[in-house]
Amino acid sequence: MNAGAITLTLNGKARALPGELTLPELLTTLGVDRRLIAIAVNGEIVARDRYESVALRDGDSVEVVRMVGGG
Amino acid sequence: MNAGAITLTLNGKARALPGELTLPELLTTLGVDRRLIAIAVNGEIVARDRYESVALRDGDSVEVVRMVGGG
Amino acid sequence: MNAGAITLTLNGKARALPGELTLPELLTTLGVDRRLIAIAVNGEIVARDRYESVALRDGDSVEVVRMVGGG
Amino acid sequence: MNAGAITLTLNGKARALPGELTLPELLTTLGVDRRLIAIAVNGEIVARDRYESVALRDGDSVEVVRMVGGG
Amino acid sequence: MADDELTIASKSFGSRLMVGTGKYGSPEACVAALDASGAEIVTVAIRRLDLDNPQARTELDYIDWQRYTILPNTAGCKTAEEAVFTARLARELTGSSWLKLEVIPDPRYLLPDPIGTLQAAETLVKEGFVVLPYIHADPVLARHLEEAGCATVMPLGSPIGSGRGIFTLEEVQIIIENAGVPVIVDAGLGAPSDAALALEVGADAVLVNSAIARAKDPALMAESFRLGVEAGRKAFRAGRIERKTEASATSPVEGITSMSTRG
Amino acid sequence: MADDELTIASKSFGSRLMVGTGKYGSPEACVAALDASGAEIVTVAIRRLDLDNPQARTELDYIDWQRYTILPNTAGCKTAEEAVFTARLARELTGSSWLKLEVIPDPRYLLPDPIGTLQAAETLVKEGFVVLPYIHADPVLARHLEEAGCATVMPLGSPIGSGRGIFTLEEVQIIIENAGVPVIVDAGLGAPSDAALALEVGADAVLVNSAIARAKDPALMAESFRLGVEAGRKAFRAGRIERKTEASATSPVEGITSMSTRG
Amino acid sequence: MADDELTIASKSFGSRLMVGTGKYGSPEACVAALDASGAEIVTVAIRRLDLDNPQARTELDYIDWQRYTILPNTAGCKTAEEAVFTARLARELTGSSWLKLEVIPDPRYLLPDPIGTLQAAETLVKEGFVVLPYIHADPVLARHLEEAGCATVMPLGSPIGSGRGIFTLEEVQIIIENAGVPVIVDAGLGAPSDAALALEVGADAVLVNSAIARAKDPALMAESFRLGVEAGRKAFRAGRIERKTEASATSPVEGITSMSTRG
Amino acid sequence: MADDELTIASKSFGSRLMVGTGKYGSPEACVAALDASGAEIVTVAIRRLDLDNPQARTELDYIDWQRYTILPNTAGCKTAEEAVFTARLARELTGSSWLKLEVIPDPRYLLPDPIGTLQAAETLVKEGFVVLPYIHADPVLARHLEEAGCATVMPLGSPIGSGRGIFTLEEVQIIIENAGVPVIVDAGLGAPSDAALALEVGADAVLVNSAIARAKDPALMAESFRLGVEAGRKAFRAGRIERKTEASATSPVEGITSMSTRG
Repeated sequence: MNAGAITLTLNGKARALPGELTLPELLTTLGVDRRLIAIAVNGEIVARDRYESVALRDGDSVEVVRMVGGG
Repeated sequence: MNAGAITLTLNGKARALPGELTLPELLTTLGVDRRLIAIAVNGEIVARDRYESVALRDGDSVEVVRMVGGG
Repeated sequence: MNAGAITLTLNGKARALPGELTLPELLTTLGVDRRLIAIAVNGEIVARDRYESVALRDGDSVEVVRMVGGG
Repeated sequence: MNAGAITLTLNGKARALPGELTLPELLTTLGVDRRLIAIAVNGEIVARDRYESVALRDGDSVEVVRMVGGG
Repeated sequence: MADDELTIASKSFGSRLMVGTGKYGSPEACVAALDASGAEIVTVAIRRLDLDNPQARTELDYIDWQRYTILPNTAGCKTAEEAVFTARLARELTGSSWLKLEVIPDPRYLLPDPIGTLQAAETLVKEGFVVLPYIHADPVLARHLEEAGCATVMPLGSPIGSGRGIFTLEEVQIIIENAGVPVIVDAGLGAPSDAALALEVGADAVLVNSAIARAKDPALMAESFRLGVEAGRKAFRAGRIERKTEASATSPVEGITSMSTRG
Repeated sequence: MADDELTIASKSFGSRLMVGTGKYGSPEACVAALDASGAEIVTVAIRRLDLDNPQARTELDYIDWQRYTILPNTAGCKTAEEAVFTARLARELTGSSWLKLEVIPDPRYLLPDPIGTLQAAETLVKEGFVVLPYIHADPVLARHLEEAGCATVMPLGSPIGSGRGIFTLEEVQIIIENAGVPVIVDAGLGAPSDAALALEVGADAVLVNSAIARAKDPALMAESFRLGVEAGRKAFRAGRIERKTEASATSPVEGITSMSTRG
Repeated sequence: MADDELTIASKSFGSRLMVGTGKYGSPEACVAALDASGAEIVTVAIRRLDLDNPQARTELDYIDWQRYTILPNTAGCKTAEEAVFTARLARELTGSSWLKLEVIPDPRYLLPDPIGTLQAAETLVKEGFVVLPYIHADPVLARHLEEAGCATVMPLGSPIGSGRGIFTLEEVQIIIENAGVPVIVDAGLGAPSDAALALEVGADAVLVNSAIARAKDPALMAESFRLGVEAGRKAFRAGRIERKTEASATSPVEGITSMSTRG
Repeated sequence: MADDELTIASKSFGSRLMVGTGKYGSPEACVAALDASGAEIVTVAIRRLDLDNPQARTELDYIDWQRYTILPNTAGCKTAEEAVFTARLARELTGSSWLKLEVIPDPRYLLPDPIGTLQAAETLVKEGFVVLPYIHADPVLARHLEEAGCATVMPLGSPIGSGRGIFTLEEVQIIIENAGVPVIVDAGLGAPSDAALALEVGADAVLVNSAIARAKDPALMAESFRLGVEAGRKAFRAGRIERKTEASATSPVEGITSMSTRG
């Protein structure tokens, strides 16, 4: 993909990355097991079977959530 | 005013009247003391100082309310 | 035993009997199963194994009680 | 009165006194205003008008009480 | 106690007891009770004039309205729309924009509708009404109404006319803790102890109708509530003691006498 | 309300609030609170005079005793024997035979001993005392004490000084229903709503100490209790409404207006 | 839970629910309810045999007494003397010295006499009875009865058969805090939540009769009480949370997601 | 009791106790408690993955999810919009459309927003969610939510985690009386007696988290709640006795023996 460095907002924190990448590439980079999470990009939920189609660009905001104990 | 007989809905009940009339004429006909009431015609409140300008026509709905004991 | 007629108070009611008798005789007369009861004569509890020794005389008061449902 | 030294128990505490004395003498010695108190000697209440008749001897126990705030 | 007035929409009142005018046995009983209550704010309802008998007098004709701030209600309205309509009629009638807002769809427990009440309140505030909404004792709803510009909130103690007291005490206390407008406990109070309790926990006022109107002696009960409200308010200001699990002696624990005999 | 006096042992009182004199922050606070309370009966305790400082003044020296019926208690006594002894001292001190009888073996909750209290009451009644016994809210015990000749019964609301109100309300109501002597709720009242409630259910009077003495502003709290007691008594006489499960409208259910438009 | 037995007078029980045998609609209902309750201690009353019909069977004839510890009561006795007499008859009848002591002079609320109960208890303990006295929830009285040698104390929750639950909860908790013998809450329990509550605050057992016998389905209600008692006991052992005024989130307050859009 | 199942959105459950998974001291404690509770519906929260430690395990990884219906909540959401967003993430995560809807603007008492909750519910129902909304115990609001298509209503007993029990009992009973969907009492339950009470008055289920998770022995407390819920449900079905003011003897009032001596 594009060679220019980008900055994403991941779970509310800025994170610099070397260049644009797909969602699966991001998850691999982060070491995240995609079976246990859900993802929203720029406030839109991304269905699990559509991860491959999502390219992340500079300024994108990504939320990665999981289940935790709660009442 | 117009000579034809009309029917008004007064406080929810139909009432036949000999012809069109103004609001003050209606109050006089009914024997109502206008100091103690408020009026709506066809769902619109009529300010006390505008009674004279209201001509009632066949099919009009008039609500005449007063204060009563309440909590 | 003695031949004269007597009156006992049985559970609060007067009962005439042909003559003095022992407690077991009274129970037999009344048709009472002694296994299910306790007895007081003149306000004193009579132990089950002492029934035979109790002779009832005119004016004696006998209480015959049993268990019933209670809370 | 008698010249020998005595010990009284006054409100639970031992107190040595030079010799036997009457109740009024004790009160004077203690600086107590007799109008505001009640007295028991050896567990017996002493009426106010009988103070003069009470002679205190060695070993006597004297309670001097007053009113205080209470609920 | 000129320094302890109740202020609603910039208007100050010495009394913290508001009373209703419904359900009295006679006009005289109503007038006597209002008088004995010391109330300065009095609620009324809006109803159709009986056109078959338009001159008929009601209890309200016996009241000296110079003495009271009149507070018309929208009782009987089941929707926000009906309440707004009735409110406008009420303003036309009374010449005052004060309004006790009631939106009550439920005929059995007469519980108010949070959604409809908020909608109506928003409309009426924009139209310049001084809105005192009758609400369930829901602290978040109370906050919405305050933000919508209501002059007070009026959480219910228990269902209207039930006389069951304040079964929403815990929630009312949370409302009070958070409120920036006066909190008036309305509905369900049965006796002056209920009113006193409301004031003690910091409510600014109470509104009472049935408990007075349906008492055996309404004027005496009105006086009782007046006293109860004063008692509760003064106790609030006086700072009550904490509740403790254990006892705490009121008489000194030292210096207890003993019937000691000779040593 | 000269026709609504409280009568104890043939002596009549206009006030139904009795107050204690313990635990005030200062003598002035005590005097001001007694004054504000309107009380006519005031309790005191009996303690040893401090012989090291026999002229020391106490709060009681500041009180105008002409105004009050003094009611000495036997607080601190753990047995009937001690209570009888203290009672006799109290009579000698005060010149009055009125006595608030307390026999309290338990230091933690300060709960009274039914057995010891009854024994002491029997003795003291025979000696001519006017006995007002402090008791657990036990209706059968109350009956025993009445039969023993006590002038009142004084069931507790909750532990002394706890401020928890009347957690014995149900039992107190049974005592009132059966009693032939005045019933005075004593101990545990925390605020005027508690006092009002006691009177509303028919108690003849209440006795309050800690809730006044330990309030932030004792005189204002005393006034609050005075008002609360009056409120409760008047409400009792005025006949409160019944409690109902469902609501009952205070505004008419007929004649509700409608925003009907042209037919 | 062999390690959590109830021990009364050296006899151990797995169940903490005692049941009465009065007021059932039929003997079959009684037997089924006893069975479903899991109770091991069962109360009975002592009454005159009907001499006009001495062979008549009662519900008790349907019960397998091998399964239960029988606990005769002295219900109906108004004085200590009557209770002692009935206790002796009961021992003769049952061959057991266990006794639920009731001295109840009051027919309306069936409240026990503290004085008479203590007198009878003292006599019966000397005669070797295992005495379980039914008492008002008076902590000092409970202490007297324990000192007199009673095997338990049985404070009432509310009047017998009233189904009002434990309106003496505060006092019962004080009794439990001080008691050296098992505390059994008796009378007035209306539903298993009442029983659970008693056990949760540390009562050792409860005794239930009317709430089961007069339920629409006594056997199902008996099972409910069995479960409620187990629930309450286990909760007591499990250590309940404290009550707090404010909330405390159950879901984490950190890491809340946000629908942030492009920066 | 296969004939007494709880049905929510056409899915049937044998257990009427739902449990949360928050606030446990350890994953093992959580798993043991879930097991002991007998629950079939289990709530979870949705939170950001810790990207600095994305493999970290949580208590949820220890749970066998085959056994439970998972119920994600929207805890932490202050607005309808946030809740809808979180709901969609939750559905993506769990593959299930069941949702416990929470819209809570207030951090102190964690009380839900009636307006925001209704808005979010309307949106989510349209999107096919099975919505179980957490609400204040407001009967009119409950009716709105039912009309909006919610699968249940979940009125609060008292603030989340407070352990204060059901201080909204009166309102909850009105909700139950009117509801056409299951009523689940959520939040504030402190002990099994609270849960039993909810079921006894007709609630269909309860949801418990803090009272179990923060108990000294969570698994034992979970078992207690399981028993308490069963007790309450069975008592509801068994038909409890009415509450009465006066007593009603459980032993026969006739046939009482007398120690009569010779006539």
